[in-house]
Amino acid sequence: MSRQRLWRALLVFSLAALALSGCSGDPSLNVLEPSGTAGEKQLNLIMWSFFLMLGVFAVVITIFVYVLIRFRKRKGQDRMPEQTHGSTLLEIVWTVIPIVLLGILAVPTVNYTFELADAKPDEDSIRVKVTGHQYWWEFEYPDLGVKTAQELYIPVGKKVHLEIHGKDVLHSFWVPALGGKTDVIPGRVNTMWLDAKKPGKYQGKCAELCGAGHALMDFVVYAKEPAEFDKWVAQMKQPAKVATAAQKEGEQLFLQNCMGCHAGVNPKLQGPDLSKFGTRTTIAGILPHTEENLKKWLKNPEAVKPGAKMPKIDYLTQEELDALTEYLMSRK
Amino acid sequence: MAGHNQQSTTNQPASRKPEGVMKHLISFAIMIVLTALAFYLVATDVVPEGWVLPLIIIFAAIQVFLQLFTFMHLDQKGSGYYTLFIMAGILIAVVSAVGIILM
Amino acid sequence: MAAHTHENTAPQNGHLETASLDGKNKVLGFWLFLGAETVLFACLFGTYLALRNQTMGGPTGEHLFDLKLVALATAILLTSSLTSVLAMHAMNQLKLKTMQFWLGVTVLLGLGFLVLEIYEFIHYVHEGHTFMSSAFGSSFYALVGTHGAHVTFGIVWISTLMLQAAKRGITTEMAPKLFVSSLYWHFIDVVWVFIFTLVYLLGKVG
Amino acid sequence: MGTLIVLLVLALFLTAIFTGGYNKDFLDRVKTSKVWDWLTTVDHKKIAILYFMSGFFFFIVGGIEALFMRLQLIVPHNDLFVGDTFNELLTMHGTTMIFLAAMPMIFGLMNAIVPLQIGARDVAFPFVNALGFWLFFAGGLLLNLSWIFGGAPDAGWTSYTSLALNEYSPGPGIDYYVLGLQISGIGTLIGGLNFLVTIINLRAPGMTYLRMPLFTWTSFVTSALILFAFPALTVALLLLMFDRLFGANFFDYTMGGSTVIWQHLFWIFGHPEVYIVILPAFGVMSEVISTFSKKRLFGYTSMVFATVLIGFLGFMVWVHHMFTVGLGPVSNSLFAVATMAIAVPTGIKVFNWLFTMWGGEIRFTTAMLFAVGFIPTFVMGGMTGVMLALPPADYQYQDSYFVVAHFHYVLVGGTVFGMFAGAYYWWPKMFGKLLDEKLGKFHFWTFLIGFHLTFFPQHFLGLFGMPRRVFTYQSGVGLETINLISTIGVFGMTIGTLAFIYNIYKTFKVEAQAPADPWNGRTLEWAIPSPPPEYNFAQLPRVRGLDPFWLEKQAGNKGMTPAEPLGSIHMPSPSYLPVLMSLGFFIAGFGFIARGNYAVGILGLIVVVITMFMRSFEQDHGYHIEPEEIEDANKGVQA
Ligand code: HEA
Ligand code: HEA
Ligand code: HEC
Ligand code: CUA
Ligand SMILES: [Cu+2]
Repeated sequence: MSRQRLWRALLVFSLAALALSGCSGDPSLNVLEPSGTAGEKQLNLIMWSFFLMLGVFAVVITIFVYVLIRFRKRKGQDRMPEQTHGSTLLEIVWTVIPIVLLGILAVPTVNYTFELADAKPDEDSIRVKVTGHQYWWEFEYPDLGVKTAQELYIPVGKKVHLEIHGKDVLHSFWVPALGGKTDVIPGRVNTMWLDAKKPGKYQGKCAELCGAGHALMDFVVYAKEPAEFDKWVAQMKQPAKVATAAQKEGEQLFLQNCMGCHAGVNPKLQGPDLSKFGTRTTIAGILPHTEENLKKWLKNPEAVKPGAKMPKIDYLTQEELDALTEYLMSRK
Repeated sequence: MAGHNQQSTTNQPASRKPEGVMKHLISFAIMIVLTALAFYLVATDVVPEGWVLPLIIIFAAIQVFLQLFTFMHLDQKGSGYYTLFIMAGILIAVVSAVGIILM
Repeated sequence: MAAHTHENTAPQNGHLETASLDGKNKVLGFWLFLGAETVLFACLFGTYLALRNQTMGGPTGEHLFDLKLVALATAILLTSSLTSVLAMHAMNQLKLKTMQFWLGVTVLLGLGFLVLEIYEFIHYVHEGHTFMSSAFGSSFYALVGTHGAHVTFGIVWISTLMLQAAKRGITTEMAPKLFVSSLYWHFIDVVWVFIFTLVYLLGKVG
Repeated sequence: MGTLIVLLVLALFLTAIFTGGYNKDFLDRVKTSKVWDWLTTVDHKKIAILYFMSGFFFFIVGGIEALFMRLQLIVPHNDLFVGDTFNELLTMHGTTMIFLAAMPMIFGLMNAIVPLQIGARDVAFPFVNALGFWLFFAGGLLLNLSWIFGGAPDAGWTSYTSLALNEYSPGPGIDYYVLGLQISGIGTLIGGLNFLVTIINLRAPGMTYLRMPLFTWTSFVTSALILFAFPALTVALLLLMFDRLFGANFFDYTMGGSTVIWQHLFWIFGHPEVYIVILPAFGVMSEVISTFSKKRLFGYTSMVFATVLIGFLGFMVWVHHMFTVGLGPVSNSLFAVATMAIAVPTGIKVFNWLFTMWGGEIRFTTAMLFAVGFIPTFVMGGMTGVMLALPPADYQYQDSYFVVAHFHYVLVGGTVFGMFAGAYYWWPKMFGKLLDEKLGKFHFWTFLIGFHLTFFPQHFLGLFGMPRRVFTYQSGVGLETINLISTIGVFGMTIGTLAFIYNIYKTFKVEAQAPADPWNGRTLEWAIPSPPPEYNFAQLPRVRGLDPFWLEKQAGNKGMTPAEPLGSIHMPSPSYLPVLMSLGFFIAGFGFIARGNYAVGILGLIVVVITMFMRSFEQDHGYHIEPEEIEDANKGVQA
């Protein structure tokens, strides 16, 4: 029968899909391989509910398959089935059991909901003020006096307390491998906490449609051992020096062309803080941090990130561009 | 919804006596008094501050009740559906409005 | 049942508006519509109450609202609700003239209310409280203005029906239309009860 | 001003033609033409066809948009549709599918079947019914015109502020969304109201509530949901229009507004909306499963109560779309529990379907295949729904492809399967022809496999960190294969849909008329010819129990026992006012979108007001069909 073959094909297809997807997924971006307490709690609940659902689904599908095979009309058969009205007992069973199951599921749910909402910073937690902009992320450590963009550094093992601000449209702060997301809402301050248990690089995403560049509003979270984190903080506080002549020229160009946005003068036209740009590993959160890419970005930001709010810097001569790039890369 | 007897509205012969104007006049008088009282409570300090809001909301609710059940004839026989749907509307309205205000 | 929509025999007494199937449908349909309107106004109330303190430095409700004016407007609208009921009363007794009289009074009172409201709005605009000045302004005018628009529509509607009734008299076809418009008018009054309570009085309470 | 003059001249010209001042012959030809007949019809069966066919048309439009999105996502760093273009596609896809495809197809089936199932000759307000359709159509047209004039909306079907405000979406795109949906929303609202009154007031003698077929019941509850949910959308759209066109500040936080209010208003409407589109599908399933199992529906009463309960709870859970907004653990927990509660009545339905088949004699017609395919598919979607309802877990799922997978399992696996099942089941009743079963089965299998291939892998996309509404994704983090598979699956659905289109085409060319009762049906619609005469029932039937037609057949009767003597039947007359009024709304909407030229908008509103007056003063007593005519037309077939 072709019907049976089709059924089998369907089964194979879905199993193949499952297998293919089951073995991929990257630890830097994976909800199923969390590296932080919040993510672990969430995964717990996900797995919990998943297995519960799997159990219920198994029951449904067993009855389903049995019924379809057992009670299908066979050739030449013309039977009059009994016109049953129902069965009070059965109906009570399938009302009460789900209620009980959901009740059981509700307990850890409510517990975790309150645990995750408890975002008060304690003694030695790190506080970070996160601001979402179209289409980049600003990170400020009010207790440490450090400000950066696109890359969030956190010490391993410490609770990171985030205070999430918004200025333009909604965004959502999401680091899948560390913990769930919290919306960035203009005119409202949200809080959340997370931590990293392992040092590493974790990918962050903007998870709320925020315009043309939404797909590329990425950021990176670097979890460092506490000592390394302190080193990073110290470096960030150290003003970068201007050494070569080219860098001097670059500085001049920067002051003339870029300060309006990149020094936070104009709140409506704000760009990332670039005073330590040389320490970065990405440009605009998405391109690898190379001179070539920097030039590509400067010449046409919109080509890299649709909708980017930075104008094209295509009026500079080749030397000027080189100088500017060198200057920016030297800001360590 | 299923609990209602469908016969009541579909086959209801219109056979009631026209009711007296009196009833309407009385409920009108009550409405005026409630309104006046509400304004009075707000304009003066006769009751403690925390009480004013609950009180005037209760007054408003009574007025609505009067409008619905006398002026709008929900007290008449065969109004089951009207009452059902308007009450469902009010319930959903209250849940939604309170949700928006509190969250 | 469905076959007898065209019957035109008015009952001797009782309720003309639901004497025909068409009438029954209309009245029921209109009640359902009022259920929907309840939710609509609830959303506007919710929005207003959530935003009413966002004056952005402009005048507050406490500063703006003039309770005397509101009390007058309330009295007018409440009375019009009564006259509307009296008109229905006359209708069910097939007294065309009386009905037209009370409907006329209702329309006039409605107009009076509108005039007061417009006067009030003009006054507010002079005080710097406009639709665009703040979220408070927007939500205030959206709520009270939507109510005002309902009043306006009600006035036009009832006047139209008076015209029709003058031509056609009180028939089983006219009765549900008239009845339904009076329901609408009462509903407007119900909404106003909440407006004066939750907008004006609450604005004064703080 | 120029536009206004042109329009006025045009309007005068048309008036001249239609009042016969210009050419009387032409007028006569118009009035007797088929097109005029369809434009002015108030017959629920014709309106049903209009609804269903335009819904299906928009389904193809939305499907092509989906196809384009999946093509963009077939490989990472693709550049077919990027940035705003992709956002336009996804917004229009979601909006079109929900408002212009799913709902009209549902309304199509409701219009075709509900009056027949309750033994009525028409709906309560035929005029309003026609108006509802034309308003929906005008709104849908307006929305889709945005592709040509000025760019489509691009802030998602949820159109969250402040992205949807002027400052961040300066073009007219969102205005099309606001006004298009407002107009079609009014149409939907009055449509729902009409069905409520119809079901309450026009049931045939003996058709008590607990004898109503489940499709009628679900239509009833869906209509009630429409009645109470759409006003919230109306307000949301109104406020957004004020913000965008008239400088108000509801959602602009710099002026004290709040973007969260939009979310509340949208979801107070939006959550009931998803039950609006699923409940009628549940109804179809109940009818189809019972008919093709040759059994009475198992646990009928509990099915009815479950439906009502789902509808009621639907209003109490909207915050589950806002778990990440930061409303606090108390409201998140409350709404989580309320959301989970909906699984219980839904489960009751699922098990009742299974046990309806238990002990039956299952015939796998195409309609039944869709119903059978529906069960595991929908249950999977429901299960992921419950997983989403847990706030801490939802912090991970929210706005990721996991959510996309969830809602396509319920919307496509639920609603669309339901509409297809309904189409195959009731096609003979609607069109008088039977759809081809072979093609139908091909349609089912390709669509089912394509569907699972597309959406099953998307669960993993979400879990592996892919947000939704993105036009591209990184390579090298395990997302490529899954996206590729997902895109391949769409071709299965496309082939299936093409087979359906071909099936329709082929069916129209077939001569053979469908019999009155091709499936050995149980409910009243099968007791009258296919397609039914314009008055449906020559004599209203007397209903003696649940599944009335089945009962009569079991008792050995040929048809229903009439509840009244043969008499003259009153019919409403056709009217061109619904089209005209909708045209007025359309012009008004268009005028307000073309900012700075509100003259056109006002002209449109004037047309609306004039038509309203025309309607108010109109004295239309319809016409009558006499018993002789009925007997002539109805020879042999008993009602
Ligand atoms: C037809 C439409 C439809 C239907 C029926 C549902 C049904 C459900 N939905 Fe879904 N949902 C959508 C359409 C739908 N949804 C859409 C469109 C969105 C996204 C909107 C957007 O953001 O764009 C969404 C999003 C959405 C979210 C928000 C996700 C997010 O954005 O983060 C949530 C969260 O709670 C949710 C939950 C549920 C639940 C609990 C059900 C329940 O009703 C499901 C109940 C059914 C079952 C559970 C299966 C059968 C039951 C049994 C066999 C009994 C035994 C079961 C148990 C004991 C568990 N849905
Ligand atoms: C009832 C509702 C419904 C239906 C039926 C569908 C059907 C489909 N949807 Fe759905 N979808 C939504 C409602 C629906 N969707 C909503 C509400 C959203 C959210 C939007 C938002 O985020 O704002 C969404 C979002 C959405 C996304 C996520 C976009 C994103 O977040 O970036 C994707 C991606 O894969 C997708 C894919 C599909 C596919 C492949 C189908 C397929 O099932 C479609 C199958 C149909 C066809 C393939 C048509 C066949 C065409 C032909 C036969 C014509 C061929 C002829 C020519 C080419 C001339 N949809
Ligand atoms: C009108 C404002 C504006 C001006 C002028 C401007 N920028 Fe920018 N710039 C931005 C914004 C906004 C971003 C963030 C874009 C994004 O990621 O979406 C940005 C991003 C950048 C980045 C990437 C930052 C990061 O965190 O990775 C660099 C480098 C940069 N700009 C350099 C320059 C230079 C050099 C100039 C002058 C020659 C300049 N910009 C002028 C607004 C501006
Ligand atoms: Cu920011 Cu999406
Ligand atoms: Cu929902």
